[in-house]
Amino acid sequence: MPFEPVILFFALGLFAGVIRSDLKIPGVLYESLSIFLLLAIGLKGGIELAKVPLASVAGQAAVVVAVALLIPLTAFALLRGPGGLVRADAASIAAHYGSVSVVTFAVAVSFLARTGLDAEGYLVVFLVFLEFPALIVGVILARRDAAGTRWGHLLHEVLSGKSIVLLLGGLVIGWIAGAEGIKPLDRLFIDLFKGMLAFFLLEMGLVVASRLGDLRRAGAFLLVFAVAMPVAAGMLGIVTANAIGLSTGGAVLLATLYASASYIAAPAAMRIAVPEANPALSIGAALGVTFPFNLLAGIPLYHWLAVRTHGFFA
Amino acid sequence: MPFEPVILFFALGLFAGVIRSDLKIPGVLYESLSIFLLLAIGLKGGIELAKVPLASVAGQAAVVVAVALLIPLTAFALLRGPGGLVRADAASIAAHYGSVSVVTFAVAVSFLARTGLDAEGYLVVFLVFLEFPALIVGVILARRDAAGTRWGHLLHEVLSGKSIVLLLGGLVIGWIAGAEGIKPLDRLFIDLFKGMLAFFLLEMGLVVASRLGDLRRAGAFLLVFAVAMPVAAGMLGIVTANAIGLSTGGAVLLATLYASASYIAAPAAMRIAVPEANPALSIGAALGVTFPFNLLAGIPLYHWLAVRTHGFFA
Amino acid sequence: MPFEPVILFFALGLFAGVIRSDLKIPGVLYESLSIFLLLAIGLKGGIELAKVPLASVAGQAAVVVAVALLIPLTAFALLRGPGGLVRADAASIAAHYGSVSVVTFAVAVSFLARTGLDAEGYLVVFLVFLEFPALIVGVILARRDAAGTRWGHLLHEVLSGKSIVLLLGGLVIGWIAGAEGIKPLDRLFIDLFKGMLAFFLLEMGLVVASRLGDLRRAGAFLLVFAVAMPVAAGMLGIVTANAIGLSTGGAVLLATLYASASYIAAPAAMRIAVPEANPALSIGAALGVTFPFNLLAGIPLYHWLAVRTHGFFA
Amino acid sequence: MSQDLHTRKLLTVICEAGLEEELAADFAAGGACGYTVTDARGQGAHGHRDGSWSSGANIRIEVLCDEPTALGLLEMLATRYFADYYMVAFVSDVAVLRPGKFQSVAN
Amino acid sequence: MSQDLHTRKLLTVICEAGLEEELAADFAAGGACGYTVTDARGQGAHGHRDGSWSSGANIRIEVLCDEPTALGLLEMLATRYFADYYMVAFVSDVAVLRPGKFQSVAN
Amino acid sequence: MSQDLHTRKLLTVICEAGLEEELAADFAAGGACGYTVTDARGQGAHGHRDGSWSSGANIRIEVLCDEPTALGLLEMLATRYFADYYMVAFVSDVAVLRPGKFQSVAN
Ligand SMILES: Nc1ncnc2c1ncn2[C@@H]1O[C@H](COP(=O)(O)O)[C@@H](O)[C@H]1O
Ligand SMILES: Nc1ncnc2c1ncn2[C@@H]1O[C@H](COP(=O)(O)O)[C@@H](O)[C@H]1O
Ligand SMILES: Nc1ncnc2c1ncn2[C@@H]1O[C@H](COP(=O)(O)O)[C@@H](O)[C@H]1O
Ligand code: NA
Ligand code: NA
Ligand code: NA
Repeated sequence: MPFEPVILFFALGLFAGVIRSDLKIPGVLYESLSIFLLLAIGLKGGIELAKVPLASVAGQAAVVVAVALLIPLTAFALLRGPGGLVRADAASIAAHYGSVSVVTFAVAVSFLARTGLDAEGYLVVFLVFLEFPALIVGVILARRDAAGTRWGHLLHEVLSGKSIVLLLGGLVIGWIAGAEGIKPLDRLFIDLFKGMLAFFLLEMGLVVASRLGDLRRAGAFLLVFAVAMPVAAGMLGIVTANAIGLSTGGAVLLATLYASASYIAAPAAMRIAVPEANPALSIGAALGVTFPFNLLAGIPLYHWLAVRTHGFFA
Repeated sequence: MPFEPVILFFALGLFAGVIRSDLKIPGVLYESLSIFLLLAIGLKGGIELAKVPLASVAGQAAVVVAVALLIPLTAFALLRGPGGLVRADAASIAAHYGSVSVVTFAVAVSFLARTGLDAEGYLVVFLVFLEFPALIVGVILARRDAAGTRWGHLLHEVLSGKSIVLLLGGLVIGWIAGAEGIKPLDRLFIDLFKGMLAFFLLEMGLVVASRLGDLRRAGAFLLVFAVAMPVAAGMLGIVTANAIGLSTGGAVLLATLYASASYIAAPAAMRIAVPEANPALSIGAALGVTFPFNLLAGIPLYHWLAVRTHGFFA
Repeated sequence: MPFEPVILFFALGLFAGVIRSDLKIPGVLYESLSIFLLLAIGLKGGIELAKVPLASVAGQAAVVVAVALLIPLTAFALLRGPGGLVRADAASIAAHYGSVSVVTFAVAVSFLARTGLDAEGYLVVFLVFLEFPALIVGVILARRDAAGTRWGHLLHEVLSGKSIVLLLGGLVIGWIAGAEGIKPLDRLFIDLFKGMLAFFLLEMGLVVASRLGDLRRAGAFLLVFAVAMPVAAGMLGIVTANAIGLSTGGAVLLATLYASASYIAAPAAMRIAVPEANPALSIGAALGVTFPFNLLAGIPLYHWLAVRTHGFFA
Repeated sequence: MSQDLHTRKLLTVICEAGLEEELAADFAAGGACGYTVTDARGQGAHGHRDGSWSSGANIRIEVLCDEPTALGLLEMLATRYFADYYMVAFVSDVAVLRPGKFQSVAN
Repeated sequence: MSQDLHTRKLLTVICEAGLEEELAADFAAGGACGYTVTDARGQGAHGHRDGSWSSGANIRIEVLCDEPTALGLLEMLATRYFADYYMVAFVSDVAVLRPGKFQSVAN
Repeated sequence: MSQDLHTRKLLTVICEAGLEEELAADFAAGGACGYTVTDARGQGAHGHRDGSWSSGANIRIEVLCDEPTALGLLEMLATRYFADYYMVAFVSDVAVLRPGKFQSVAN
């Protein structure tokens, strides 16, 4: 099985955090790197998008987004029923798992590159359109009556969030300028991408280490959920990818998107829309368990499954 | 007309600011990028400067700086007379327009590269020597009696300002080390320049968006001034460039220098030397109108004019 | 004698600081650059380490570390005896000089590259193992009774310090992943290294300028010590390198390691373990005198000595 | 000089960084004429918040205002935020020279 | 509203950045329920500390607590840190709404 | 312990970042023995200053000193800066252990 060295940087950060090293990645560097990664992913997606007919991508995206709504709904049912969580917590966690993690996606792209498997470059479009619908579902699940919710405010919050703006902005710039126009920027946005990702994963390791304490409060059910949910969602992603005719590489990426849990857009949106939910639970699960699980075991697993099942559903 | 994709990053930043996205470029990243750009521009200029006889550049620079003094004087007369501004405001705005914007210059260099037009690389020297004289003119215009002005303090402030130190420092390092000596640094300072500029323009878009409110207080005259002044100054730049025998590309760059308004050195210097001037007016005009105007319309216009008139004055 | 242009950036920073320019490198950029440099040096070392038998390196490292203990012991004797410093100050300064400066090492590597002289790439391992023993020696020297010292706490502090974690972490990642695995990261960690070093040296120049005031309080003996000690330690390094059979390039690097004084790990550790020592003295000497001395004169001198004496001791 | 000094209240709020915009709006609605924010980190009932990461960062907001405004804002915070958000708030006495600058327009 | 306000003490410490973890532990041991840190720079008896560099940076720590805890912490600082470290500490009066949140468990 | 506490004044100034060096000099001239600066952003009579950009950033300066010095500095600020600069200043009471450290040499 191919082995992706950027994972080692995550492990180093985790290690440094666990031994309580005084290594700290400045918050500003974290912000700067995440702006870089979001823009770069958007740009690459936009360049690829320019090569395919928009209509066919739009059709696939509609299916992908519609199917993805199953994820927060299932998550909510599980957490509320067998999990026994209060409504707000179940809804907030469901929103995190229904949305996506951009960095997990980036690691999957890196992983694919090492296996030599190609994937549809325009999948970044799905990334953008998978990020926010689950957040809205989460809020609806949290407030059945929806009386108190300032929907306009919330929609603005979600759609003008920095990850959407940078991904979509990068996408549009890449699409308008094309590979040729972006060429002078390749040195920064393409060549340095992997290194920046490694750096960012070092920081993520430190952040995850600092959130491990939250897990103690999470309870056994949530811990199991945080591993089982991505696996189930990943399998749904592979089935969907096969159904809409994506390549094997595309299936790995879509599985990763479905399996990943948001830790940028979702925490911010849930904190404002469902403040009574306990963020230690959702962030503990998404960041403390699911994120490292996907990096270390999930992505290779989705790869194995995608290769195994390719053509099976066609 | 050639189209420069870095402009799109500016547009994205502007858009994000206008829709009140939570995207924020950390102030530290802004500072770091501006240090990078100033150093890199200086280094490139120094390498080019090493290739030409210093005496001839010095002669040209003397003419360029002397002619440029017309800009703050004209600006002051217009703002004080027809504009009806108080002395301090007119003088401060005049200083902003008499000085130069390094980023506008960098975008013009990028723009030129896309047109395939060459320019004298040593023009960076003019950039350095155009930055500060207008600031001193501005202070003289503000205080006719000049009794209260601590000139020593002010001169130190202006000449030891970070943009002068980094540009001039880069120039000297590039000049001493030469292309060969700088080679191992090319990866950072040359290859990444365009990408860093794109990143910086994203931030500039956000900053400009946050200053748009200032424009409401500016009045119609100042808005017209903020477009007409750069056009007039740009034309003066083309005439001067032709007179001293610069290439067509050189004329575009000199026009851009004359047309651009400072928003780093000038605000800092004016705040200390002419505190009673309202910075919202000068920054609103220079950053809110002239900067985007030059990026989007000014530079292509100066290019068109320079191509059209080349050889005409010779 | 080959001339290393990155030194010019140090000079520029020093100049800017001395003329009291408003140029400031944000603290966060300083932190980010130092994380980058430490990781990159570790990675390069790890890749090289994978190419040689671990046992032979371990043997050499044991000798190198054992001999290096002479440095803090000698320094202490000199500072306490002829220097007349109080015990705590003498011990703390001894620890700074017994430990190493990573950036001085990086400049020596750059310098070597320009001379065309090769060196054993695995010397980074020595760098790691030279950093902390002297800190422990320093604490022992400061407290003969050692009653009050929380050794567990101190050891943790020293071994989990960010420079050890990043150097060792990079070393292990480079060693596991190998040159092939690290390749996609080369763009960041290898290609940009020199430029980042230049940037960092600019900042170091500013920091050194801000510490020059400390020198006034230092006294003549300490100033002489801060030049004589590195020269003596450098010569010890060359002898040791010859004794264990390093190449001429390796001798230059080991001399530089011995000669350099720590200004990251040592100040942090001494502040906690020997708080009654005056940090202005140790940082003033190590950063205000020894660091620039090594950059400007020391490294060329060790190079000259190493070339001259190579084979002499064999 | 000291006879020109007027007493005002300084309300200080330490809370999660994500609330900055909402609080700014609430403060303006409650009659404050301004506010100042600094980035912070810390520890409280909800564990360590080290500021290395957007969701784990705090801010420290100060509002200088007259006493009725300060009390009104504090009550607003207690009603709207204390239950669900990571927040600490306190009020202290300060003396200023330009009392009109920190007088609520609303009250 | 104002009758719900309770008086507490705010201890503010400005010191070299390297002490952050040690002070956090000492404050917890001394009965504090939390603390807040901001990055700072400044000038004092030991010269200019401009924050551009780890060994030259300051922090500003605030601890909101009851009076006995504040005085105990101040005494601890005086004994353990004042002699050897760059440090300034002061205590002021503040009013809070939830007094229990800032009551030492120890005292 | 509390009988060792001495009352001093804390002068806090929030203003545009460009004034840092000038104010430091003015404070020293006015008898202050030190000061502490943190970066800030905020909103006041002159609109929003978000700190993302050098000309749009604020700082928050604290000076711990005796009462005459504090009042003298405040008056200096009022005369020299209030009219033209973005600035807010206030004074509060604090208690310290080492009164000599915050006693003006000048006064
Ligand atoms: N006793 C305290 N003193 C100072 N700051 C506190 C205190 N308690 C909490 N804080 C700050 O307020 C934030 C939120 O507090 P909490 O809601 O108690 O977790 C913490 O992260 C601290 O920055
Ligand atoms: N009088 C003062 N007012 C405000 N802050 C001070 C004062 N004296 C010292 N400081 C701060 O405390 C730090 C350490 O002070 P010192 O130990 O006196 O050098 C300084 O770097 C300043 O940030
Ligand atoms: N009422 C207030 N409370 C707290 N901070 C304020 C207040 N008014 C102004 N400020 C701060 O002082 C800066 C300058 O104020 P101004 O001159 O009123 O624009 C603002 O950017 C705020 O950071
Ligand atoms: Na998902
Ligand atoms: Na101009
Ligand atoms: Na050494």
